[in-house]
Amino acid sequence: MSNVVAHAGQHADSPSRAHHRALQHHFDTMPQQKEAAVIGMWVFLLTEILFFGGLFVAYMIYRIWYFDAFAEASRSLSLFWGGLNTAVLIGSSLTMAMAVRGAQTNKRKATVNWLILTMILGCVFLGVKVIEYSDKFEHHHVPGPNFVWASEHAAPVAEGGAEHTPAPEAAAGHRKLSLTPSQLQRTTQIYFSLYFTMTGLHALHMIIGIGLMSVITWMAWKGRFDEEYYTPVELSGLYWHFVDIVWIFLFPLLYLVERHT
Amino acid sequence: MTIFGIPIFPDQASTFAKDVDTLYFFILTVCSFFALTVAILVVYFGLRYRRKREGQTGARIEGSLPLELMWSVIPTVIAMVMFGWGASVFYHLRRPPDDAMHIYAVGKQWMWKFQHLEGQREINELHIPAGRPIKVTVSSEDVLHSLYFPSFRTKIDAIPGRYTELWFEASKPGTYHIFCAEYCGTNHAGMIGSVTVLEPQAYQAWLQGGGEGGTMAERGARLFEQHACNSCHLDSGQGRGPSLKNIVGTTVELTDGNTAVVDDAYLRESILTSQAKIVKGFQPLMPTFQGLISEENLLALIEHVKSMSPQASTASGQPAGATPSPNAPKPPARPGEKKQ
Amino acid sequence: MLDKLRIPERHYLHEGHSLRSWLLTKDHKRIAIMYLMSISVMFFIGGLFAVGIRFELATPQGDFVTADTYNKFFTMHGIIMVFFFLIPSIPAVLGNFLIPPMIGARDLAFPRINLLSLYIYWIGGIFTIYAMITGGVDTGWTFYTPYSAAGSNSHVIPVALGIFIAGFSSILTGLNFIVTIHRMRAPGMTWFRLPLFVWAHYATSLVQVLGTPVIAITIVMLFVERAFGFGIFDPARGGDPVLFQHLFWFYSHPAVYIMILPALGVTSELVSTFSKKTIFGYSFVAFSSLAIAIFGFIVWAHHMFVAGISTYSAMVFSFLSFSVAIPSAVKVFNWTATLYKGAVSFETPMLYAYGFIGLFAIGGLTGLFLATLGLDIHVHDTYFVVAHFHYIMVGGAIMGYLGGLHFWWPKITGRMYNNFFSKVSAIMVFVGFNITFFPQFVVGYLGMPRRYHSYPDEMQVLNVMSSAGATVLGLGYVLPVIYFLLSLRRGRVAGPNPWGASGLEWQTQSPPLTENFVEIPIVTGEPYEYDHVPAKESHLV
Amino acid sequence: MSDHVSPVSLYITIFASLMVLTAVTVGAAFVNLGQFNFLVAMLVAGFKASLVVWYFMHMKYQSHLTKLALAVGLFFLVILLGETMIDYASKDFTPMPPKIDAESEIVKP
Repeated sequence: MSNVVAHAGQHADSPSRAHHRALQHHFDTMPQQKEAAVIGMWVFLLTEILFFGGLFVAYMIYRIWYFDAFAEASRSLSLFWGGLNTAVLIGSSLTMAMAVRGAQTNKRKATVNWLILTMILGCVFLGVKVIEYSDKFEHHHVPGPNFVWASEHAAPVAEGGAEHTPAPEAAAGHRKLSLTPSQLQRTTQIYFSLYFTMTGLHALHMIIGIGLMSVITWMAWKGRFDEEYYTPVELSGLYWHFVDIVWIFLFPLLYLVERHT
Repeated sequence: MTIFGIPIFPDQASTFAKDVDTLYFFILTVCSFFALTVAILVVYFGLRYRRKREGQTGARIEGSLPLELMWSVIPTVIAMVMFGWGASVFYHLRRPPDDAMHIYAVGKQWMWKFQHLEGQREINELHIPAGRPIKVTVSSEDVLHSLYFPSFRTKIDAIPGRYTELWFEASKPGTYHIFCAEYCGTNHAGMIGSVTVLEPQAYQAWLQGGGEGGTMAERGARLFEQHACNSCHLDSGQGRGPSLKNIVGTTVELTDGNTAVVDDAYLRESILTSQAKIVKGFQPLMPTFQGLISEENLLALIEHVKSMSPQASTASGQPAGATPSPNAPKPPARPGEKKQ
Repeated sequence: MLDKLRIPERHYLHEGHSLRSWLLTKDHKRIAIMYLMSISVMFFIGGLFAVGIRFELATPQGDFVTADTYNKFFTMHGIIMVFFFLIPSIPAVLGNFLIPPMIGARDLAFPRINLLSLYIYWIGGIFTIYAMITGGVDTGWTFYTPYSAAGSNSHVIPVALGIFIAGFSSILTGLNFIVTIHRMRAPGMTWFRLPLFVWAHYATSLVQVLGTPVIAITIVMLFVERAFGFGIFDPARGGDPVLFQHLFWFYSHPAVYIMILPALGVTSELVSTFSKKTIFGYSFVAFSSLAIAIFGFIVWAHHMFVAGISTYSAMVFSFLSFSVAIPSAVKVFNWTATLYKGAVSFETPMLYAYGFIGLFAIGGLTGLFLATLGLDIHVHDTYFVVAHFHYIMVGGAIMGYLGGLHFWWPKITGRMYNNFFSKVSAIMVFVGFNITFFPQFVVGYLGMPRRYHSYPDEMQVLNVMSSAGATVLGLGYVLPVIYFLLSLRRGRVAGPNPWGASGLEWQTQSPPLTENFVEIPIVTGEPYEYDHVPAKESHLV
Repeated sequence: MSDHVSPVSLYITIFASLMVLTAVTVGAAFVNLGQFNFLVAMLVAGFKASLVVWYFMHMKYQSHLTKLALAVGLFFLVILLGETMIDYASKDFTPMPPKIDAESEIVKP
């Protein structure tokens, strides 16, 4: 490459005014640094999309194979807590967006307040999850050796053990299932394995998000951000909205498999 | 084929082994042609245009579109030929003929269990007649295995929880290897065996000597009484269960309106999970036999029910119940195979 | 006249000698050096297992080690070589060091994330080495369930965790490269003036970023199944082991392109530099890297033709698998055309490039055998497959890596290594490699399955040939360590551009400054122009 | 550049529409649309997700490269889902849960 290496002094486009204290040495301008950070974050969110994508593939296949088990198990989840959680998370998305807007307009106190509100809503979400999980543990719905699926729709288990009970007949308006109780006992475990893996992973991302945001809140409190440098707030905002989007998909997939019978 | 006593090419012991090998030699010649041209050109250009004086630079050649198109389009065409030929051989390999003789193979951690319809059960050994298409239905009991016959050029994975199948028609009598090709734990390397291809008469003789407890269908009949199936399934059809005479291959009306074809899977499901499909006009009284019947007994029962509809079963597999021809000479002691 | 060349006073190695200055560095060049040291250690650990395997297979009965130990040998050989050497080797060492100077930047976009990637690599390595020392894992590097979930009682979870962590190091490196190449090129450095090395790394980073998360989630699912007794892949509860294979191979096939693409980039540089000629068909070679990266994602189930996938999907994946062969063929033909009417010199890096073209051609073409459905039924999971992917990985990725190391060593250290011994080692590696792996094609078609510690007697001669070749190959790899280390002290001073190459990185001093350039250059010329590059030929062979 | 500051009213409207759409999702689940239940649920969820991405995550004001990055990610997710479905849709069987019983010596858990 015959790059006639022309040293035209400082190359043209970098503004000559004093560098912003947060501008790193290998970037020319603040906008370039900011955009690089945002693209980097979006590429990271790409990996998260494919990370959860793997779980969705497993969910799709088993849902097609064992639709009845998924429908039965999904009915055992409480729609109230699921709906409430969705509302809480969408609310936390709003407060997060307000926090980023506060950082953009250099309002330090507003940013800190909105961030704290987001974290509170995040904790509410996790609290509801704890309630749901404890409910599962009570009903022995955690896959593994002591998993019991005596769904209230099935006929009372005859004394001959689960093997001999006739298939659950149409109890209270439910259509007849194509899987026998013993098959249900096995395949609902797949639903609950996926349920715990997906919601557990999502909750883990929430905890990381809340941890991340507490650091950002402390930095905002220290006044590290202004309208030119608020990238950390923007990035944690992107991460939080992504976690909300994952829940937006998880809610219908896990809670609303077949509610209309 | 051996060179200095070292075998460098497996023997072709099945009918489609030749097709696979011709495909192999086709691709081998095409690829060696390309590899050699590249190698020769690279070495020749390297020597012909080596740098003679310091600071000498190469000619200014940017590239040429026609050349690029040529060596993109031609390899694509060749690749499509390879794909087409390969796909046709694969389709032939994966579609067993209907009149194939049926053998069940169950992979279990570090052994192969083969089950003939005539009742013989072998472990790591398999005796088959030459000249007859044989369909092997494979399953596994614990982890993944893969039933591999190198001399027949075919293999299929044994997956727990479902059946997969492969077929071949042995053409050359002799003893060949059986390997497990899917890693399955400590003794994966020990999970090998030998398949002995016998002339048809020798196979019948072997059957004579080897089968214990009569054919599978006869064993199935005994189980039919033992489990009191005949108390409901009367031939007259008046019993609490539908008559099983001549039902194989027919389509039956079910209570929930749709229909089902009576085949192995349907019979199997009706025995194991009888509530799933109830024939119209009958009550769901039949208990499920899940956990009460072992695999072998289940296969025997299915064969028995198939034997109750003779005209259907001749179309699918060896005519059940046909006793081996009585005048087969007394077989010599079972041919001692090389113990693995 | 060329005055006596001296190592410049100020350069990135003199910025501080304390351990702290190395462990907390933000300089992409120092991070590359630390990666170089770490993956060399991992390479020799993996190599030890390879030696163990070849000793075991020298005898049909397999009486060097027990079956369990052999299973752990080939599993650890696979895991360490794939995840801890081949995937990071060229991107993390040569890519980290060279991409900023090549595109005219002072450093990568996120230096701290680059250092984090190194630490994550170390933590992942420590997990795996811990598991290896305390008992190792015997599931094969593919971790197929149900054996890895229920059957095996070895350290599956620590090793899976180690790979999960090391995967993030690969994601972060890829992320760093993508943002750097997009946003930090010097003024005038358009996409079609980028060196092909940078194109190849851009494609590799795409694959790293898009593929690695899927194996991360597969390992999470395996972890929950094995640790908590969940039933995602458990056939007893209706789970499907073939689903694990789908998810595993969705990453692991593109992963083989993570390993080979950087080596393709290195070879394009070497062929163009040592024939003193513009690369033939620059844009075709550049876009073929992208094509390989993208097509790599749609073909994965050719690893599963016999795993019980449906006939229809086997045909679909076989058809798509041939699409990947075309870009690789385009590259090989373009290198051949580059040599035409060039001024070819046979220095060590060029010997490695020659070796690479030969072995990569054979490796790529044998891939066609495996993509052909009719043949794959017979040769799947046999030594034919083992030979194929070793031709691509050892013949391709490692030859490319060694070629790149020999080419840029003067730029990294400022000194030249011994010329004669480096040529000897190149030839030894080439010869030893062929003796080791060519017989495996033959024994593979004979039907010898993979991962067998004992095999039928008639296959012994071919296996003994392979084991003999392995010792020659092993020696061939030890030689470079010796003369590279010696060159640090007694190597001749190389000067800024010993090969007369045309890259931007050769315009700076060697070893380069911490900030790479005194002034960010403005690029005006085409990428590979040798007409007026000050060709300082210190020596000609 | 993403220094664009969106008005608070925009955020409120987006929040409200997300809440309404959640109610729609739940409502639609109670209506028996047979096969289309899943499709409707995914369409609504996808629309909600695009609202969050477009406005809350400021994708509207980002450079084309960021938009391309998201598109590439979704494309490869579709490849992962699509090609796996090719296999599972063309498999000529649904797996029968194997016979799991203690005493049968053929199949054990």
